[in-house]
This record gives sequence, C-alpha cells and structure tokens, in this order.
Amino acid sequence: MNSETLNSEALSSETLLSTRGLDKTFTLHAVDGRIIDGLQGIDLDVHVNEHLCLAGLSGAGKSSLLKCIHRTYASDRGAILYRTEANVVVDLLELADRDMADLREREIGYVSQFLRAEPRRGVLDVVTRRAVRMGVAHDEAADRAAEVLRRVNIDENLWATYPSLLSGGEKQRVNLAAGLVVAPRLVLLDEPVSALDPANRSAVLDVIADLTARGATVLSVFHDLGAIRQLADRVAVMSGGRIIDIGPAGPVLDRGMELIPT
Amino acid sequence: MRLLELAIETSNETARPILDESSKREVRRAVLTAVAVPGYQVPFGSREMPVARGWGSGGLQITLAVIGDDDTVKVYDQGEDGGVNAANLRRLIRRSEEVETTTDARAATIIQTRHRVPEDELIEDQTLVLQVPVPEPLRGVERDMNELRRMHAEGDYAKMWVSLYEDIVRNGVITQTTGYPCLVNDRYVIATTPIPRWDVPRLHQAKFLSLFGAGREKRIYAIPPHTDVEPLTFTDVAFEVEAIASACRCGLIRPGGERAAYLVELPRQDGTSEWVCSDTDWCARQRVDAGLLDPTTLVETEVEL
Amino acid sequence: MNAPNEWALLVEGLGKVYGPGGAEAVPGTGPDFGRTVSPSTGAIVGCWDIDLEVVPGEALGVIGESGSGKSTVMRCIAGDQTATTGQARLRSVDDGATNLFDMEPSARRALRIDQLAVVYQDPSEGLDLGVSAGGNIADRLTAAGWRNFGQIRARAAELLARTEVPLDRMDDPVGTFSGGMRQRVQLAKALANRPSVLLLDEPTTGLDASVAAGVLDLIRDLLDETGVGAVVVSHDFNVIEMLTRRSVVMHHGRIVEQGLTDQLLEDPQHPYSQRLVGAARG
Amino acid sequence: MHTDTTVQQAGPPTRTRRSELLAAADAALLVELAQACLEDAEDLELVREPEVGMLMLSVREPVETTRFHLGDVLVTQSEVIHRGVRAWSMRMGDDRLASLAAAILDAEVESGGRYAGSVLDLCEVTQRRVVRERADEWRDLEPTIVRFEELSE
Amino acid sequence: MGYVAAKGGFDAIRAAEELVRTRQRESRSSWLELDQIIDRLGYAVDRVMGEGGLWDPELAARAFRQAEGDLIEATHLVRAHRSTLPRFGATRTVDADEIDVLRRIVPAFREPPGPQLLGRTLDYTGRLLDLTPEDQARNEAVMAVADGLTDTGTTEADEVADHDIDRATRVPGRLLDALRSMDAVVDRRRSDDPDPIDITRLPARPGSPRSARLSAMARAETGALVQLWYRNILGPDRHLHEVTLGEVRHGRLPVSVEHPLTGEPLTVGHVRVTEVEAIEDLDGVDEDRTRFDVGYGMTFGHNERKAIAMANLDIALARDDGSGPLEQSVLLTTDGLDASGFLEHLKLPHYVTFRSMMERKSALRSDRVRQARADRRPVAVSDCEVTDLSGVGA
Repeated sequence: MNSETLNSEALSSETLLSTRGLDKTFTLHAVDGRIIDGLQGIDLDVHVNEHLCLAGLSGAGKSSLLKCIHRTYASDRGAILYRTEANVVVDLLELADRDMADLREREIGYVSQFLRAEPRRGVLDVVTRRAVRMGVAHDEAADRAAEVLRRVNIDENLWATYPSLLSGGEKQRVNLAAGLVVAPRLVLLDEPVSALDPANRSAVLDVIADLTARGATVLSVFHDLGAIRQLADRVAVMSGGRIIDIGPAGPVLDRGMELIPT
Repeated sequence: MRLLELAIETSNETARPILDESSKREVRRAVLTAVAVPGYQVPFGSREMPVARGWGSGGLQITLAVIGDDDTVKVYDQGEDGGVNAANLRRLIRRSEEVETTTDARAATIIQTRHRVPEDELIEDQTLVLQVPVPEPLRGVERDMNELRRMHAEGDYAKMWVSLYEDIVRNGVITQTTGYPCLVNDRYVIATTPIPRWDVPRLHQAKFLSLFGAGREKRIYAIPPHTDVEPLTFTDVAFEVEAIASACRCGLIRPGGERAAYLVELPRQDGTSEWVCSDTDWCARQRVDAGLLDPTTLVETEVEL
Repeated sequence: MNAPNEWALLVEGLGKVYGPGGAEAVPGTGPDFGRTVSPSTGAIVGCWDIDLEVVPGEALGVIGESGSGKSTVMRCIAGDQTATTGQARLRSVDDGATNLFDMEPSARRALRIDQLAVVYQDPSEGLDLGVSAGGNIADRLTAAGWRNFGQIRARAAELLARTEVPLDRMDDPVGTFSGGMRQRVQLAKALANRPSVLLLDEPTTGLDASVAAGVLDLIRDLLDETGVGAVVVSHDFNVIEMLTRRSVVMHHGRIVEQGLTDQLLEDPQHPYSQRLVGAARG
Repeated sequence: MHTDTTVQQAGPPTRTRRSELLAAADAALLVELAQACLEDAEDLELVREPEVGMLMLSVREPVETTRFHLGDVLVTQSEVIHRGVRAWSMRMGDDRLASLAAAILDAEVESGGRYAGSVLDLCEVTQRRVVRERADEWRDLEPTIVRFEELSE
Repeated sequence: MGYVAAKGGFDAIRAAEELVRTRQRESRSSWLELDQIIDRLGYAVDRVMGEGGLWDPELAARAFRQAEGDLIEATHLVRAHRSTLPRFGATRTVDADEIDVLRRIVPAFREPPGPQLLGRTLDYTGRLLDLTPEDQARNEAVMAVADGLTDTGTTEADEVADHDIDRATRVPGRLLDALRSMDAVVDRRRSDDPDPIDITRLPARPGSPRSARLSAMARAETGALVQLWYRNILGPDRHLHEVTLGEVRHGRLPVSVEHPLTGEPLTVGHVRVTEVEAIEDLDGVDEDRTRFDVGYGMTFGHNERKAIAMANLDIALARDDGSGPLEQSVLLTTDGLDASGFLEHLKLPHYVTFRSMMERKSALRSDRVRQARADRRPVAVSDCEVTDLSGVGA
C-alpha cells in the first residue's frame, strides 16, 4: 500500500476527504458504446467532523459522487484523497481492491436507501452481526444493536423478524441501524429517509445528527430540503455532474433554491 | 536301434512336476520380495494348477516353490486334515514332490492351510502357507484397482476406518467376521484371508513365517517372524474374537474354561447344536493327554495314496 | 493503515488446455476471438493467464457463465485436474515456497485432508452418499490420524451442530438427506481439519431459493468465524455479493475484469461484464 | 523375410528349406526312412532329446505396428549327431518320434549318407503335396468370392 | 505324531473320482477318437485352444473329451498342462499382414481392395435344425466319403504354376492401409518397438501396456468378452460405440523360428487365427473428429464373435487411455478360469468362516448390543477379548 500513500501534508489538517478533478462517464457497450456523462471535474473538500450535504435535482450526479467515493462506481480520472485514522493520506482510486475493502469495513460506511441483509436472519441479529464484523465483542454488539434499533423506532416485537418481511420504511431504518451501529469515520448517506413517515423520519434524523456529535464526518444526499436544513453544516449544489455552488448551508440554500428539490 | 523305442525312452512325459522349475524360482522371488516388504501384495505370474483357481492354487504354488527335501508338510482346511480340499492338495503335493506329510502341526515345517491358524503355538522355522481367495483388504470399500493401488501406496486407509466407524454406529459392535483387516508393520493393511478373528492375534509378533498366496488374483504377501500385526480398531473399542458360547463335544473347552480353542457348530435338525474343536488333530492330542482317548484307536498320520 | 496482508493462496499464470498443443493452442482463443477452441490445434483452452490471490479470512469471487472456465480454475487449484501451466501456492505449505502443481500427486492429495478443502456443487463429489453424515466426517478425521471412536464422534457432532445438521440425523446415510442438508454436511466435512483455504464451487446452485439462502448464511458465518481464505465460484451474483468483497469476471477462459464485488455488479466496465450483469439484473 | 512351405524353388532345397519340408512331411514316411538310416549307421547321439514345449507366438499388429503375444504353440524339437553331423528339427505338436526322425534325416543329407537321395525325394513329394493341398483349398474357396455384375452398355 | 481322521474325506474323493472314470471308460457308446473331435467339433476345439492360450488341436480335443464337453473345464486342463511344459522361447515375430486367408469380408465397403471371400460359412444361410433320420444321414456321409476317394478331383502341382497370382489374392492387403492412403484414419503407428508383456508370467493389471490387453483378450472366455461388449453397448456401462468392421478374417499364420544351425528363419507350421479390424468414429473433445480410428482383435482358431468383441474393446480402451473402469474389466474379469474357479470355490467347506458369521449374528441379537445400538455407543460382546493362547496347545 506504500505506493498509494501520500504525504499527509497533501491534505490540510481540517480536510478528511478531497476529490480532485474527478470525472465519471458511463460507457454503454450494449448501446453502440454510447457514453453518458456522470461527473465532470469534481473538486470537493469534506472537512473533519462536518456534515456536508449534496444538493441538486435528480440526475445531477449526487449519488454517483457518493458511489465514486465508495468505489462502487469506477471513476475515470482524478483523485480522491482521504486521511485515514492512522493519519495517512491515500488516494482511494489508487488503492488496491483489498485495501479499499478493508477501509470500507473499518472507516468508510455507505448507507443507501435499500436494505441488503442476509435472508433468514432476524433484525437484531443482522444489526448485531454488523457490529461483530467491525470488531465489537458479541455481547456488546448486541447491546449496541438493541440501542440503535430503539433509537430508529424499530419495535422490539420485530427484532426476531426477517427483514424481508418488514415494510419499506422499517427496512430503511433497519438498514440505517446496521450502517450506524458502529459509526464509521466517514459516513456516506444516500437518501436514507426517503420512505419514512414524519414520526420515524424525525427519529432517524436525530440519529444522523448524533453522528457528527460523536465525531464522525458525514457526506449525504437527501431528497428533501428539510433534512438538509436540519443537518447540514455545509451544502454543495450539483448540476449536470458538476458542483456549481458550495458553502455554509444557509446561504447556499438561499442562493440556489431552484436547483434543490423541495 | 529302434527309433520308436528311442523316442519313448527319451520321452519327457513321465513324472512331470505340476510346477516347472523356472516357475518355482519365480514364485520364490516373489516370496522374498513379500518377506522384505511385509504386508505388501507382490504381483506374480501365477500359473494354472491342476486345481481350480480359488481352490488353493496360490497356496499350492507357494508350497511347491518353497518345499525342500527335508520338509514335512501338513495340509489342512477348516482345521481338518481330512477335508476334501486338504486331502486332494496333499495328494497333489506328494505326487509332485517327494516329501513327508503329517497331520501334527508341531512336526510340520510347512503348513498349508485354508481358513485356520493351528491351535498349536508355532515356532521359528515353521512356515504357514495360507490360501487366499481375495487378497485385497479394501475391496469392500473400493473396487477401482488404480484407486486401490493409490490407497496402499499412500497408506490412505481412511475408507477402511470409515467402514469400521459405520459398522459400530449401525450395529453397536464391529460385525466384520473373518479376514479381519490388519495393519502390518505399521505400513500396509492386509486381508488376513478368511481366518476367524480368533486366529488374528496369533499373527502378531509370531515366531513363524506366514505366506499368503492368491492364485487367481496373482499376488503373494507375507508376515515375517516377529512382525507387528494389528487389527484395525479404534483406541477406545477393543478388538474381540469369537466368543466361546458353548461347551465342545470333546469336553475340554467350555465358556470361561481354562483351555480355549476355536469351535465349530454341528447343527441338528431340531435347532439344537453340538460343538467341536475346529482343529481336529490338536483336539485328538488334547484328549489323549487328558486321558479321554485311547491313542491306539487313532489312525496314524500317513495316508496312502 | 495496517501492514499488508499475506496471501493464504496465490495463483499465477494458471492455464489449462484440453487436447493437443499446450501453449501453442492458445493464440486465437479468448474473449477477443470469442472462442475457446484453438483454431490451430482444435484443443479447448479451458483457462489461461489466471492470477488470483486470497488472504486469510477473505473470500474471492469468480463470476462467469457456464463454460467461462471458472470451474476449470477451481479444479486445477484443487488438484482434480492437471494444470497445463502456472503456479499455485499455499502459505500453509512450505510458507508458500512450493508450487502445488509441481508436487507429487500423493502429496497433492494429502493437502485435501487439512490444507485445501473443496465444497462441490454436487454433494456426491465431496461426500460418500452411502455413508452416514458422521462417517463422512470420520473419513477426514481418520485420514488425519484420529483413532479414538469417542473423540471422532464428538468432533463430528460438533461440526454437524455448527453446520446446523440435526444431530438425530448424524448416523443416517447422507444419501437420504435433502440437497441443502447434504451441502451442510459437505461444509462440515470440508472444515473438519481446519483447512487454510476453502474452495467453493457453486455451493448453492441447484438448491431451492430458501434452502440456498440458509446455506449461504451458514457459509458466510463460517468464513467469518474460521478465518479461512476462500475462493467462491458461482454464476449467481447473489451468492458472490453475499460472500465476497472482491471478484473476478471470467469469459472464454480469461479474466476480463476484476475489482470490488459491488463495483463489478453496479458499474461493470468490460462489455462482457455489462452484458452478464445486465442479463441477470435487468 | 516371410518364408512359406508353398514357395517353389528350383534345384535341391537349402538346408533351412529342407527343415521346413521335413517339418511338414508325413510322419510315417519320416519314421520309416529314419529307421533305415539308423540301421545303416548306428552312431546316433542325442544332443537334445525330443522335447515337447511351447513357443510364444509373437504377432505384429497393424494399428500401432507393435508386437503382442497371441498365445503359445505346442512344438517338439530334437537335436542329434548322426554320421558325425549335427542336425536339428522342430515339428508342430507333440510329435517326438517324427521330430527325432526329421533330425536324423537332415543329418543324413548333410553327411551325404546312403539315403540322402531318398530324403530329398521325400522333400520333393512333400513340396508337391503342400502346393497341391493349398491349390485344392483355393479351388474350393475361390467360388465363395462375392462378385457383382456391373450393368454396362 | 499326529492323529488323523482323514480317511473319510479321502476315501469319498476317490469313490467320487471312480464314478467319473467308470462312466468315461465304460460308456455304452463307442470311444470318441481325437480326430473325430478335431474334424467334427472344430469350433469347440478352437475355443479351447484360444481360451487355453495354447495351439495344439490334439491336446485341446483330448481335454474336451476328458472334460465331457465342458469347455471351461477343458480350458483349465489345457492351462494346467501348460504349467508343466517348458517354454523354448518366442517365435520370430509374424506380421499380421501375412495371414493366408480362408475367409475375408470387409463390411465397410461394397468392393474393397482384395476379395470379399465368404469362405466356409453358414452366416448367410437360414439355419434349421437338420432332422434327417440318423441312418439316412450316416449313409449319405459314407457315400460322400466314397465319392471323394474315387474322384481324384485334386489339382496337379503343374496346374498351379501360376502361383503368385494366387498368393496376391490369398494374402490381400488390409483395409487399414487403404484407409491410411485415403487419410481417413488417425495414424497410431509407433516408431519404437516396445517388448510385449507376457501375461502368463506377469499379471496384467490396469495401467498395463496395450500388448497385455491384447493378450488378455486373446485368451479371454468367449462368452465373457461377448457379454462385456454387449453390456457396454446396450447396458448401463456405456463405454463402447458400435463400430463398423473393416476386416473380418479367418486364415493361417506361419509359425516361424530361427534355424539354430543355419541361422535362417524357417516355418515349422501354421496356426489358424481370426482377425478383425474395427473402425471407430471419434467424437471426443480431444480427438480428431475428421478421422476414424481402428481397433484390433485376433485370437486362435475360428472365433469371429470373440475377435469382433476384442477389436471393439481394443479401440474403446485406446480411447480412454487406461483411465476408466473398462480396462480393469477387460484385464481382470474376462478370464474364464478365474471367474469359474472363484465361483466354484464357493462349493468348498466354509464352516469355519460361517461359524464366525453366526457368532456375529447372535452378538447382534444380544440385549447388550441392542442397548448399545440404541445408545449409539460401542460395546464388547466377548468375555475373552484377546485370549492369551500361550501354552494352551502344549
């Protein structure tokens, strides 16, 4: 991994993650090799312990950016610099697959709106096992799982139920619980509350708000302005695969209302 | 000079041994190899004998090959010198080679046998020749010969162990009856011909040489004197021999008695049975010693042909 | 970041040609030519130029359609087939100094006892169906020198309990078991002597969906618990997605793409990978 | 080279060819003639008593052009010194008397004995018989050849 | 001094033998002459020679008569007799091309190079059991012989001077060579000349070279080889394709040795053999799909069934290269003596082993073992597990 580590000075001390000139296109080989633009020249700094929301209309490239950072998407060019817990700066795009996988397991979490849980496991089990896999002893993991499930309003009656039998909203909350039972250093949130009713939505937003309070850094995509207003320290507005505005949440939101869904 | 007389006079027709000299040498070479690698099945160019394959042709070839002028031969089958197969083989050996025969295991230097080891304790310089119908101990668990060869070469006897494990699981005891598989010299597993389990412990660290001949399968193997022969058993499941369940007709053997011998059953039509010693010559001598039998009523060893 | 992990299994330049010609059969085959049959010799190039690396506790996926060569790769590593060229090394064998392909066949087979275990799609390849579940495990244990009946039974029971085979079926012939249960016994047998690497060839293919899910769950847990390095060959993306973090995609006997499993499934780059994923997910 | 008892040759047969013919000759005629030879010169010494044994028949098959053993053939061979000349014979089957006789007759010719001419006559008779038998056989076999009549203009 | 009660068994054997001898000597019918058997029961004689692995019609006829028509017993007698005979060595290698044909058919072509020579056969004739009254048939036979004596229908040697033409027809080229010229077969001719295996001296085991397989099949029991063929064509084993026959020949091969005094080769006589070439359609992945391959069969005497089965098995074995179970079946289960001897050994006394089996049966029925079985734990049945036997017999 040495070849991929950079001088820790490559990032300023307040920056956890920085994308530099990040491009992403999709080549559709099945459609005459048609190329669709995704991201173009994304330069974005995410500060330590901030909650940065990506805002913009559907198709602006918000999710793509999260996935490129998580390496679920393969970027075309550019760099994604990340300062690890050990204070080493690495370019995530240059990282070997296995090292990226390790980093994902320990530091960089991605929580989508969809639940992907092992079938035939109870809810509590699913969340507990996630914590165990991240190095928490089993009993403590179970305690933490119970706690986070309570916080996202999953009724204890459902804890033994298979996630596949839950409603869409319940699934989303279980997914979030699993993703956050051991908070990663960098949390990538991709529309985590899209299917929630107001009461549950509020509970989940509280949990998310708590992430930064506990020291995590959050880069998120929400489909509604309310969540952004409640959570974001800063907002980056995207359009056509570019970042067109970035700054403290209030002013940015005021400037660019037409580019942000309500 | 009459040509006809000359031709008859020089005829090589008369007194032809049933195994020619070069064949005997070849069998002896195989025997030597077998002794050098205890338990290893040595392939040899088994010849056709005047008895059918499966009727002792392998044992017969060994006996004829190793026999010397000074040897005294005992041939018995099921422990019985007068059994039909034993009598026939003894006659063939005597016709082919000029040797003495006896029924007394103690007096014999070569004992050809089927299914039994003598009750007498054999000593150094005695050779036991066992007739083997199926020399492959693993045949019950594997048929493919290439695979069998591999298993022996690699000492891979897991399948055999599994069959013993399964036996205990299904039956509570090991039900393998005769020909119990034994590990020789900590290397090769052999089939102990179909001798009863009763006889198996006598092969372990025996003073005598055991030679196993399988004529149909064309293999010879050996247990040299003072060789470890261990029946395959789990460390926590004892190897057991056939129980003595009844007293024998000769009156010498009974359950828990001080003498022991392998008994065979003589059933009667009504479902009851009598029991007798399988080793008849040994039994007769025991009875004479015990004063139960008048030796003069017995036929002496030599049987005219 | 921590020190680089040391591989448990390393495969380099593995190639397998069925039929005449050896390496000479290779030109003109592969994804670029859309064929595995050599135009020069008529031989079939099962796989070529295959590099793989697995660290302890890691599962690597091998994805591809049937005929893509993925099972050939696995069988060459397992020793069921003879590789035409290349190397395979296990950390647990001579600290990786020995190329398994150079080993004597007998030594190679002995690896299967406690170093390199295989779970086949068809349980009859890994199990003796006429033998009980316990007996199948006893096979591995006795091969490794176990000779105490009670201990063998205890260990077999422990393994079967772990793989969720009801203990009251322990003494029944595996042939009387359902497909899912057979697969669990196969797993128990494979893990009996704590191998360092486990090869899984379509381990849930052919099972009912719900049964497959259970077996998959079990495999995932076992991989987590035992720290065994694993290669998972499957045409089923759900299996790969659930068990592996990294994968390779095979086509016409070559690796056409490799990467993080979720990236291969969500943003495949190679035209073939796109077609494959599109067909399965579209 | 392949040799064959049916091949006709000009002039008196070579010694090897003579052995072939004596191997094929009628046993009774051989014995009668050999008896006469012995009465003429009673110096017979048996180098090798007539012995019945086997020869492994080695065949080269056409597919791989490799050899295999088809089986054994029973033969009888003898070797004698008669009239100071060493001679040998081999005949098919268990035929000790005729084999011994054939060896004696070979020596008789080789040593220029009184009956040399008779032996050569016997060879000639045998030669003619063998050729004739084979021709007879072919005469019987030849009609069993399948022949298709082609229709043609 | 030992004691024996052996006379019972021995006397019984002798009495049993006497019953056989008496019937053989004192039968009401007349003595069966060897030449009668050789002339009139030729196929039986050929089978005994082939399966006995020893060419000598007279010995085979003798064995057949002594065995009272039991072919396997006759084969056994011939084989056991073989064991007593010295072997002088091997003949000079005879090329199979030297066969002097008595019959030759080529099913693969309408008009092959060389003749379609039917020879002496009823293959193409409806066969009905001939129910001509005995007396009439015998008279006809006697008349025919008388005719033969008066009609000197023999050809004079002079008339067959044109001998070479005859020779070309009687020793026709083989179809295999024609197929090679057409480039229709894979060429398996080897440039090395490995020494053949003598299966009568070295046991043939899987992995043996082809020479061992050919020898084993040449000696195999005809019924066993035919059955192995049939079961593999139609039965569950499926190792064989049906072939097209290239050559089916019956003819004579010379027995040739080196003259010890002149050093030149000579022919001491002939053996009759049946020879078959079987043309196989190759369809394996690593096989040449554009060509055929050929299997080979040859056995002593006239026995086309066996030679055809052998040729088809030969090509099947060549194709799976000793990797399959077929080789083991061919080498180890087709010998008539092995199979029948093993089967018949079941007639020998087995009461020692049976008693051991009975003992386990009663052990399994005992309460202690029943309970152990229920508890899934092992148990000892015998009270004398490993008895110390020292001193018992003294």
